[in-house]
Amino acid sequence: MSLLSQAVVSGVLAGGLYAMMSLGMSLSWGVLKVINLAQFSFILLSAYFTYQLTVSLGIDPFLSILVCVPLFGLAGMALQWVFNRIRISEFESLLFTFGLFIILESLAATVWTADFRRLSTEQNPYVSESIWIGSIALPVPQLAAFVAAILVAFGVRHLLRNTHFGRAVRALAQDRDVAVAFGVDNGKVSMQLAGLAAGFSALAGVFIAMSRAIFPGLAVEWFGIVFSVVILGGLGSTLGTLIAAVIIGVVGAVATVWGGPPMAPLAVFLVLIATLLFRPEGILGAARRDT
Amino acid sequence: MRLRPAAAATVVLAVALWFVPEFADGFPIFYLLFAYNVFFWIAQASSWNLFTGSSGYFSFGQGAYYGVGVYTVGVLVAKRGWPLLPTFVVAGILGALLGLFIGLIVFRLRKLRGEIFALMTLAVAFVMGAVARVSSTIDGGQGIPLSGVELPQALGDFPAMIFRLGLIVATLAVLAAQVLHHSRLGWGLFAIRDDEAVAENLGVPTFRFKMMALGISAFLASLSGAVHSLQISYVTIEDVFNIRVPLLVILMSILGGTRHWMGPVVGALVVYTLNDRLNAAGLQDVSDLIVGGLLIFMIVAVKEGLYLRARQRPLRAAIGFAVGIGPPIVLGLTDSAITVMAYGLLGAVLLLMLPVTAPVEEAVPVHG
Amino acid sequence: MNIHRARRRPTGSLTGAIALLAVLALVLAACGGDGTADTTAAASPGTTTDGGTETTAGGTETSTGGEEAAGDPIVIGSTLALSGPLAPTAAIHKVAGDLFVEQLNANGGLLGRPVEWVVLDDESVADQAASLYERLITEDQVDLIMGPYGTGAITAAMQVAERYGYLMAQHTGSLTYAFNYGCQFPAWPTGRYPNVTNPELVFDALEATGNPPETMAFVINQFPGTMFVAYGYPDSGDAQDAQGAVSIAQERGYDVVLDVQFPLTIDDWGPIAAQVRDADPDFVYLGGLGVDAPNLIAAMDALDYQPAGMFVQWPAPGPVLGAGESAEGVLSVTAFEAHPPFTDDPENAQIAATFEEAATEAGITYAEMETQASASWAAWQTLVAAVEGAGTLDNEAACDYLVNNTIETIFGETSYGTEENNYYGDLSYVKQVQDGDWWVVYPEEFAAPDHAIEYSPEG
Amino acid sequence: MADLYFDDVTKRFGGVQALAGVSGQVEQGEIVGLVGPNGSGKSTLINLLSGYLEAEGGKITFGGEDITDRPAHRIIEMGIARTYQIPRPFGTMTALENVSLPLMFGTARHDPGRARSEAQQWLEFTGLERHADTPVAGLNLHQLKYLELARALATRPRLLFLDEVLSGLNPTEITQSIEMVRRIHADGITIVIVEHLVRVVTELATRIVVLDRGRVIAEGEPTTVMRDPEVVVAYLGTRGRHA
Repeated sequence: MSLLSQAVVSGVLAGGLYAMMSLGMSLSWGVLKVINLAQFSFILLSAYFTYQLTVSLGIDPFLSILVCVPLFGLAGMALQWVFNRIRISEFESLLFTFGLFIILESLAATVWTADFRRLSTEQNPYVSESIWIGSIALPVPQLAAFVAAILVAFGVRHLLRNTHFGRAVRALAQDRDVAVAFGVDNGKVSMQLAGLAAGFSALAGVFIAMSRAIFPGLAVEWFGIVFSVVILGGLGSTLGTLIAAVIIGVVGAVATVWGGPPMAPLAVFLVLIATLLFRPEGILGAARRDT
Repeated sequence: MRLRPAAAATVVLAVALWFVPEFADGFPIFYLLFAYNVFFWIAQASSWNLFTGSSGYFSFGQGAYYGVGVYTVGVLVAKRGWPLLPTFVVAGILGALLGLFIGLIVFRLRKLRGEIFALMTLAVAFVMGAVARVSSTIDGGQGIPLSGVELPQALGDFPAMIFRLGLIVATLAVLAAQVLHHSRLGWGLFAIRDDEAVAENLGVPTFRFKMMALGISAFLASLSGAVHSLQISYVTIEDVFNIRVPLLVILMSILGGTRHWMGPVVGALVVYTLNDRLNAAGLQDVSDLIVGGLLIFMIVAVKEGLYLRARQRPLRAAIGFAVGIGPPIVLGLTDSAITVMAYGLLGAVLLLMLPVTAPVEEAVPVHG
Repeated sequence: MNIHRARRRPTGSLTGAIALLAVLALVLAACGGDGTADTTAAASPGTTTDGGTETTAGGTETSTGGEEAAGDPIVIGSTLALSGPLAPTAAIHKVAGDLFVEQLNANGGLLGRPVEWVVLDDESVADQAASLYERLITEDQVDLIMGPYGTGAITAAMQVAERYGYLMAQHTGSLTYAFNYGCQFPAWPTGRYPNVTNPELVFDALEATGNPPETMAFVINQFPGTMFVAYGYPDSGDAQDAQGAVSIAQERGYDVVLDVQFPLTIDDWGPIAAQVRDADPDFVYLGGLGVDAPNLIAAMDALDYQPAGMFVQWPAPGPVLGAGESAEGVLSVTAFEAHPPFTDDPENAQIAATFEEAATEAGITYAEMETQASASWAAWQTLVAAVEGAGTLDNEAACDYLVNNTIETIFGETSYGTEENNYYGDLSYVKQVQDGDWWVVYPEEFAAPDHAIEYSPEG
Repeated sequence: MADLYFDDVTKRFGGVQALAGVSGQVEQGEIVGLVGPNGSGKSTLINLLSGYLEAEGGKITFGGEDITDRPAHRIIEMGIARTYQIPRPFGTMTALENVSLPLMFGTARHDPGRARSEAQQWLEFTGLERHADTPVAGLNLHQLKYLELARALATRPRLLFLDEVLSGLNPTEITQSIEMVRRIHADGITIVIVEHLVRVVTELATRIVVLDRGRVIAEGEPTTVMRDPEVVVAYLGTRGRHA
């Protein structure tokens, strides 16, 4: 029993990390209509930056958030500026950012070599630390990611529901042309949103660096989990993304305990297919509107 | 349906190529392997485009069909000792069945379109890998060495054999694409792509047509995967069910142009050739930058695809090719025909990427 | 895509960038045009007229030691996983290869001629490796080849090598049952049945403490090599292949309290750690590689759980040490460590030292010479010994020489040419993390000075 | 004998009852004007009768055959065609290709080559022959509406639904279009026309059906129907609502 409950908890927390990794992709795809594989590169590079800052400056890995998030936020905005400029279509964006993904991965390999990079326990004590609730352990990095994911998800939800910016974004999400016709500044709004999305990915990168070893080839391993979360959560729905990520984390964890780890991906993907069949627009229903 | 010039040309070319291995002493055997790989990607890209390009249903599922093909050979031939050639057909059929099954669900049970359909196919590809991982009858993580597989001697030694197998599959795929392009099926699909509801209302049996196209596409993809298993020679889940195949196939089709059957062919030739030469050009750390960069610029600059662009600007393409092959010939780097061709293609591509000034409406009608 | 919109897009501003890219691309392609990829060649392939003295002496040191190699370079082709999931470990083989070729050329080269190593990137994908070897042999027509890294790539490359009768020395191919090509020479001394000998060695080590574990947990990565060692490969039809760590443990009377496999790429170690804690074994046998060990350790730490003992099959050594305190006492197997008795032979000591420099320079986090690097080195020594021994670049002759002679490698006397796919015996040793570094601790005669295996079920 | 006959057909979208049990029939050779305020269910009715949408309840027969549950692509074979209020041409095709498409399906089932040559005559009929090879993006609204007609006529219908063929056209274009409708009718094709411009309908139609909020509120000879108080209320009322 303690096994199952611990597994479920760690699944929930893992879900937090998945959510953090997926929010950028979901917003970008759902609202901006940009299937932005570069989000994966942002996560990876942000993780490397975190590693580098921690090692060379000896700072607390958490502090690198202050550098990475704004930095990649700007990168995201710049990229969106280009997309707006060339009026890129949804699937062209997939290929464009795939090219970018290749480039950034090889850059990472040039700078940090293909070798594993992992913060040692002295540099990153959090990796083995936990907060205890009774007999249940909450590992710090995952917990941090989970909390961050909740804050971001609800923060964005609030932003989109109660601010002018949010109304503009929702307008764009529903029908860009109409929104523009009604005077929404597509360029400005989309760049702001892209900046947010990239910032979220950067945040995820920090937590990745704190919880595991990184290497350039790692990014492509995230495709499966992130796309699953994005699909399950419904494109563009932040809250949906969070819930979906938790579901996936828990399903994976329970499947791991009951059927063995290889069962985890199978279980997750079956849940995914079921969702697509019976809630094609994602668990929260009309995702676009729900954003 | 009468044999059109294009189809006739394809058949003639294929028959001619069939005998190329006979003269293998005249050139490095690698040319056969290189050609095989081009055939492989032509078959994959064409089969993807056969469905997606015509119907507009964007599919990430290529990896699933390809994987079914590879693993059919792995399981039935390497593990169960089935004869190779018949198994190829079985692989194709299994792939088609998977495609039809997916179609049945997404087109009949649920009417999924656009992104949801794309995501669905992506999910299916994931599931196939996950299934192979848990089932030890398929893989179970051990991987399958194909070293022991009995190869048919009739087609010649390995390079000749795989060259010919690849040639057959690629020819089938291209012919299928051509026939479709000029058939009622093709037109029905084009109509579906433009406005499915109106098409249905004008008498297009949309469900049946989508299923037919999906079935054919999946059959070819799986068949080509089955042949490719011989090239892999050691089948693992990571190698087979990864995102690489679907992404490359989409890339090739869109770069070449999804609107004409020649698009995927051109795309496959260009992307594979440049990738092969650049990646093997040493300085690995920058070659990726170039591959990625070219990709980005091509997406931005040649939206309608290289083939249609080349058809509007044949002169540009020719000049680009000529300029491209210039340097190596001057520098005497002619020891590899492939390298020279790569320069040519690169030159042509780069020149075609320059902005078009004259109105594109002049474009010869895409279909017909 | 709407053709008519396409043309109105402002692409003009991109022209400059494209043109620039064009130039760059052409230049680069030119580099690759004549097939000279990333190569390590003699400083100046002797412009001096053929001064190199031919040699037919066996052994690794060329009899022309010190003399400047001259004549046309001998081209050795290979691929490595310079990108993709296998790249972290392949990087070590790149360093080793570069260093070896550099030294070889400094010592008179091969057959008195300078050596040029052409290494291409197979992107960790098997079919890429296949076509690249095909290219190296039939288009670039390299004189010799060296094996790649990664089971898939090695298997694929071996088929090509066999097709053209090329001798293939390879570093770390572990599908011992599948590699039946007579001219493949596995430098890594795992023996034909690592699935038997490896576990036996580890369990012997544990029993040597006089206080062996009673309960064991097996956590196995679904990677062909680790699966083979853990469960064997029954399909091969060879009885011994059917055994594996798990079955052997049971024969020895250990109580297997947990036996789980996990996918090569895994995102959440929590549940597995929870399972291990739940089973609370005396000893954890992690059939893992790369960073599986530190990841599992961290996950177990987070649950405040440290097993009494833990073994990991083929870890990346650096990250394990990175786990600090919790990594203390972790066991693994190795073929070479940069400490006595392995470095008693001055030449080996020299190699280990120079490798460490080179690796540090290349940015490898754990620069000390160990299994991967030494296997790589031995493979190169094997290739050179074969050619020098046969006195010709003829692959067939070189292959025969290796089959019929004993050569000297960093692992000592080595006689391939066995009935067992040229696997010449398991020279693995048990190493352990003690005081923040790896030390060989078993068997005694190979243990580092004043180091012995430390283990007790009480932890 | 009633050619098209529909009894108590219903349709709802989400909560909205678009059609609450509508019955009626269309005789051979009629021009039926279908009028009513916005959202009264005119287009929905056409969508059901032309097989574009499936009815939830009720029965539809054509030439005595029950076509209620017949898949849309089989309705065309029965000789029922329609145009769309907002033209919906196949965007990546030329005008000619648009018209040749239906000729490859339905009753004709020509191969693409034959279809093209036959499509040409319909372009001529609608005066679009000069635009045969123009991608539809190059056509103006008036031409697009004619293209809709050509595409529908190419299916050789016995019954043709015209959904606001006149909306958005200028007076001259409207006159031409009315002329066109008359010619089509003269060729013996029964016509059901949905139109906002009451003047035009009363002038064209042989009979008028008035819908309001998913119900038939009046039916009969044009001039009388348009004087029916309920109709007037419905119209004025709606105008009020819309003002």
